[in-house]
Amino acid sequence: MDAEIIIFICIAIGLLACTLGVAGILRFPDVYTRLHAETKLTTFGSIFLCLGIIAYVLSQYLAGGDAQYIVLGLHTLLALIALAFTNAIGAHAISRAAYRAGIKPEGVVDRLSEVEQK
Amino acid sequence: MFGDIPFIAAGILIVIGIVTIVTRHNLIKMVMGLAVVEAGVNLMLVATGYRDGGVAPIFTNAPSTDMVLPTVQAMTLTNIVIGIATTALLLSFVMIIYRKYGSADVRDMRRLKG
Amino acid sequence: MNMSNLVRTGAGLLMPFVLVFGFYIVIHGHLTPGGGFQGGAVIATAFVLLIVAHSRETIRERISLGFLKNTETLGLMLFIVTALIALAAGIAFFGNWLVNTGSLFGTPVAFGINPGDLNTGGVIPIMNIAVGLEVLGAMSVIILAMLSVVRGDA
Amino acid sequence: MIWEFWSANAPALLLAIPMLGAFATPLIGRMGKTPRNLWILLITALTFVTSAVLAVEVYTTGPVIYTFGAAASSAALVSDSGGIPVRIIFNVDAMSAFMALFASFVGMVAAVFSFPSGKMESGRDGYFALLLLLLVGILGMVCTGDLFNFFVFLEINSLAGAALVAYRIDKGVAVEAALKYAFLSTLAGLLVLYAVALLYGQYDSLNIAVIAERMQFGFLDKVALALLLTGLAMKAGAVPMHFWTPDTYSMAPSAITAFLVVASQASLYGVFRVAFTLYGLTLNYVTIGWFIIILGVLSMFVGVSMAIPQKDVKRLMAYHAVSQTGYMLLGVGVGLAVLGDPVMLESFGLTAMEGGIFHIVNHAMYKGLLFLTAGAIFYQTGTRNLNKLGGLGHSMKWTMLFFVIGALAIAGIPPFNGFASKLMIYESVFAFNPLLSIIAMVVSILTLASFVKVFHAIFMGPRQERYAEVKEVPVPMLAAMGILALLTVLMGIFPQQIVDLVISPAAGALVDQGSYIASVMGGL
Amino acid sequence: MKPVAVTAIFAFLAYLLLTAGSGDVLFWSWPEIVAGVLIGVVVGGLSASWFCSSGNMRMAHPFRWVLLAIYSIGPLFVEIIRANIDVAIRVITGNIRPGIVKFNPGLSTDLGKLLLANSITLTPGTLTVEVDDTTGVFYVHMLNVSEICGEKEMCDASDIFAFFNMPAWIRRIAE
Amino acid sequence: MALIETLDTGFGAWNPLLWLVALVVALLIAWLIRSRGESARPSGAESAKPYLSGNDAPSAEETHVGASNLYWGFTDALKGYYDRVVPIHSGILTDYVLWFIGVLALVIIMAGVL
Amino acid sequence: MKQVMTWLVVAVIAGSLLLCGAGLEFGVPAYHDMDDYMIAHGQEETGGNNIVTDVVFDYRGFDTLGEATVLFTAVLGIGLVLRTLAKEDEEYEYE
Amino acid sequence: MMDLIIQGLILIGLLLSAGMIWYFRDLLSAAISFGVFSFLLSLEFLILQAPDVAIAEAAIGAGLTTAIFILAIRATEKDPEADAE
Amino acid sequence: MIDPWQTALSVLFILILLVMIRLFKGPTAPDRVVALDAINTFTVCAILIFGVAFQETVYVDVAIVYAVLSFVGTLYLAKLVGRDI
Repeated sequence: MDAEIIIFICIAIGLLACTLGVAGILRFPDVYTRLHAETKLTTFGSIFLCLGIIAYVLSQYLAGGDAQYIVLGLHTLLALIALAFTNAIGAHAISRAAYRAGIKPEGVVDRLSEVEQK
Repeated sequence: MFGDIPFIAAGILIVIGIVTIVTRHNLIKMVMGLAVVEAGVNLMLVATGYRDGGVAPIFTNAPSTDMVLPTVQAMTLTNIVIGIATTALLLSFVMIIYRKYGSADVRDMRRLKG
Repeated sequence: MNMSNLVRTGAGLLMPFVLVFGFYIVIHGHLTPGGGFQGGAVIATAFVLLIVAHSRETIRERISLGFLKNTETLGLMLFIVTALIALAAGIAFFGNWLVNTGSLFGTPVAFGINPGDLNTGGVIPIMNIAVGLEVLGAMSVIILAMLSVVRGDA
Repeated sequence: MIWEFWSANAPALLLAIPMLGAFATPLIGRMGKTPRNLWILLITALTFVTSAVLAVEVYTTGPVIYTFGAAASSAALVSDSGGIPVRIIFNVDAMSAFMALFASFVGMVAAVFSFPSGKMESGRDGYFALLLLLLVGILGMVCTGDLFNFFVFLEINSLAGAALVAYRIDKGVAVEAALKYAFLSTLAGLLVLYAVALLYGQYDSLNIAVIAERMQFGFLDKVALALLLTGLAMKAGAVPMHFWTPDTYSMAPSAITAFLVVASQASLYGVFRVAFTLYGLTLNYVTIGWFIIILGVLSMFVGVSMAIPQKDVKRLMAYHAVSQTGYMLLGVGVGLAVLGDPVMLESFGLTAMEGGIFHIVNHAMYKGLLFLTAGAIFYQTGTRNLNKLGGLGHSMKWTMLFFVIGALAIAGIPPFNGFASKLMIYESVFAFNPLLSIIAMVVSILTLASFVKVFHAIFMGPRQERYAEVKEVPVPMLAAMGILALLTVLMGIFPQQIVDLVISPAAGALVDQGSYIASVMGGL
Repeated sequence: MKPVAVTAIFAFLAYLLLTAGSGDVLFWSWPEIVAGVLIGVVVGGLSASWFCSSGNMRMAHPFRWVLLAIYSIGPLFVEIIRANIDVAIRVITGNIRPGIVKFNPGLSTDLGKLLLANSITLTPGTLTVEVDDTTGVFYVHMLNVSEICGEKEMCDASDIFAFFNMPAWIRRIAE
Repeated sequence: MALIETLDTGFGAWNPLLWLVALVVALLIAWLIRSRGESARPSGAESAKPYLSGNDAPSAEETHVGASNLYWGFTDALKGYYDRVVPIHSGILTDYVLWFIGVLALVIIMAGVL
Repeated sequence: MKQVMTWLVVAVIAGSLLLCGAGLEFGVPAYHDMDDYMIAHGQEETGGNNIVTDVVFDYRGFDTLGEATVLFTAVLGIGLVLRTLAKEDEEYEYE
Repeated sequence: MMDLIIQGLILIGLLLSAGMIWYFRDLLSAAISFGVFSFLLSLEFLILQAPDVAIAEAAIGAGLTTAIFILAIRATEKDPEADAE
Repeated sequence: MIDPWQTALSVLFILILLVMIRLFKGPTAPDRVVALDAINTFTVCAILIFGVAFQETVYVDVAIVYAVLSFVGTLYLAKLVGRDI
């Protein structure tokens, strides 16, 4: 029963973060801020969803003891690492490309534009 | 009625692809339409082999031996690879045509007619 | 102008992992989902990752087109020769002449739902590897050829 | 020993040999020009020999079954599967063997014709490998007894054909033709695959014989029939969908064009196979028969009338190819329209089908010959514009002779092979519907007229200054043309033997759906 | 030679991770291990020059890996949670003040820069837009630029991270 | 002559041998006529130079009748037909696809409804 | 006019394809003897746990060879089309 | 019931993204839509219990097809403003 | 008690549909790439959850393929957006 509650909480947090991320993507004014919402909140959400899965797997393994659950957990972990790693680099690549494509960020300060002008 | 939605979706996909082919004039867009048609056919193939309550036809850790039909999946696999080969070949044709003609519009591509 | 240094480093770090994963998919084709095409496409994606991250000169220096083409031809040859050996073994073309013989890839398979053993499957793993090599070569060659047009003088 | 091995595995080797040859061609091409040419000659000759072996076996002992991957290749059925085949089966009956025989022959001729490479042509290794792959596609299409396998070989056929059409990329026109061809073929192929999915979803089999046995001809089967027929007829170049044909045929290298004609005929074979064997008598054969007849008549007339004002010699010939396809469709369509009536079938239906099928091989021969002569002329003069050519009869005598033979054959002038098949079509169609026969004759006359024009424009007239340097083409080209010309004449002189020996078993195999099913499923 | 060995060992470990639970030798069966060794050698040969492109073998030390693991489940995770709560609040209220600031962490290796950039992107309302390869200056897009940071030419680490000094951690791991 | 048989179509017959003989005879006659013409032609002297209505004959290249000039009457007589058929071959890929799927729709109606 | 015909044709095809979708029954294949044979015997006949791979490489291996050939064809074709010509050779004219 | 909802949602997404491929005049946007389309198609395959096909579609649709389309788009544009039809 | 996995799956698909609004509206191409990235993340989560919901461990491989390979597509799109090719 405890395991189920933990799983439930993890999934709830994950889904909440994902929902907020979508809200951010829809609400924020320009590319860079949308990218903030996307990268952080969806990655955070997926981390917690994966944590929920790993908790489930551990509980099943401890109860049933099938070795395949270990495989499931390890592969989930690998997918999570790959996801976090690639999401971060991808966000960097998109923002850099957007800046090079000439999309100026709205905001109070833009140190990069000073450099580009030099 | 509602159970048939994958078949109907496959049909709609094919129709969307054909509409893309006949209403858009950019060659790359037409190739995309062709790829959509191919995706629709793939979906149709896979949906044909589905069995209610079946699991994937892999004995490694399957929950049961009540499995969906494997042949269509093999066929779809083959068709996916054929699809990428075709797409790549068509796009390379488009590239050369753009180089020689200076345009990727299908209406400019009519040196052969009559 | 190319991708930033960060992306390049990241691609370099990711590449062995993608390769290992691709080979895993190829070799475990008869046990888990996947097989020659899928694994070959994943491995080709590793090369595509390098191509996208690095500049044209680097790619031209460090990835050899001839090597990829040879890989492709080798894969195809291995595939068709494996199929032809069946004729020599006295069964029809594409017959599975290795299964249940006890030699390499010939361990008798456990029946029913089981995790499976890597050393089974007869000619299937060999054909998986062959198709994997072929797809890997073919996809990389396609991308490289198209890239050469883009960067030629377009 | 080796003979037994060879004949027992002929259907597999028929495909395996050219595939292996194609895969190895890029490697062998590095050794130089001569080894590569020898290699290609060896492979095509071996393929031809294999198909001949297969044909001999089929014509002497009946349909050959080859099951891929089974312990015994001739056993189609697995005992505890409920009596249906599980694996891919090659079902080679007389029609298939006949198609394979002349396809591999034309492939060999086309390869020989391509040996003298032009002054500055690059990429010949790829060219020859693709030629072999096109051969693989055609052979696979005609031999297979499995619908999905048919689709795969259809795609090989389309892609290899398109890539070969685009061989001359320098001004982009060839690539335009190739794009059109590849695009339409792929769309048609996908629709064919959709039809295969429909059939599979209903009957859970891909084997033509099994589907034919289980066929109920419900609504889905009708849609599948429409998709299959239209897609394959498009690939064969029937008229309302023939637009790609002149573009493609005129832009491809000439040897390839001669071979593409055979590739189209493989699709035509697909049309016949679907109509006769897959659906057979369950089909509402009168409607579909009339549909094929209408397609044929339209093809004949529009093709020849579009050919007359053309100025490009290969484009003109391409329109004639459309027109000749109409004859085959007409002949076999008449056979289909009377399929359900044994009396009419016996009295003229079978003759019409024999005429149509005989016309397939005749067309491959003389149209191949004509395209090869056009290629020879282009090889020497560098132009295909009829307004600029002239007076070549003085310097290219052999080419002129071969051209005359081909032109007379296509026009149906008596001692050549075109007349034999056309006569069969005229007379049997006259018994079916006189109007169709008269149209066919008019088309034949127009064909003659248009080739008189071509002959006059290219070979007649005084010797031209700008072609003073022109001389006869190299020996391999002449040899290729000579073989085809010889066959054209021989087939015209010995028509009855050929019809008795080859054509009428093929027509019989096409009509006899029951024995096709029985050859796979065992005795019914 | 050394890069190939390092890459091969890494590949072998990755393969073992993927095929865990396959048999009786601890977790692995014999064919898997043999296949793993072969794959490791092949992958090492293919990708060593890309994997160890910088040329220094500092990361080959296992201690640094342990440190990296500690870093990612310790400080990084805390920062991620904080950052997400922050961003979530801003999403709901819509109270943002974006801008691009400069930040010099003083890292020299590519790997260090990559780690830091990833950390920055995943953590507080920030996003690495550009890295100057010669000077090592990061240009960071912040969701909420504080007054002090907006005035300054070059921001500090404390302006960007809340609890931990990330550049110091990274330096300990990667340099 | 057992080899050269009569082709029997069920309605009529055709003996290739007769036709072959006829062809050879026709060729022979043609060759005879041609050889007589050759020998009668005067050679040497000024009369070898051809004149056309007293003027110099046009050069060899110009006397050749080009292909477009043949059958002009035919195409002109069928102008109405050609004006309709030739524009259909427009060279635009979209039109080709449209014709294809148009025939497909027609066949579906024919096969499905009838 | 052309527009109307286009949409009419598309409507006919769409109607027939959608009716096809309604005609087949999703999830309940009418016949399934061939695939049942494969599922029941695939493991012992070919030795692979993944029946799809068994089908791809054993039961329908020839399709796979054909498919690899398609890929090879495409690569050859792309190489042929994108090859760089030494010169703009072969005087090629078309009016 | 739940299965049906899940499947319906995915198919709606699939059709929407296919419609976007048709709708967008801008080629780059269409290519992005094609990526989304490919993802969702792969998910649908997974729901239909075809993991092999899903991996193939993922490997080819997500990486290679996008790359090929992007290269073709790049090769057929003169200047950034000439994307549109 | 409702099954948490299937509920999570449904919510994720609804989120995917919502993100497609941004895909449709996005004024510039980078916006659409952002939407693509988000959809990709959700898809990976959905596949992972599938594996658990249907008790099939083999599905997780698909997720890894996805997570790695969609990165390549994103990089290509970024490269075209930034005119780097």
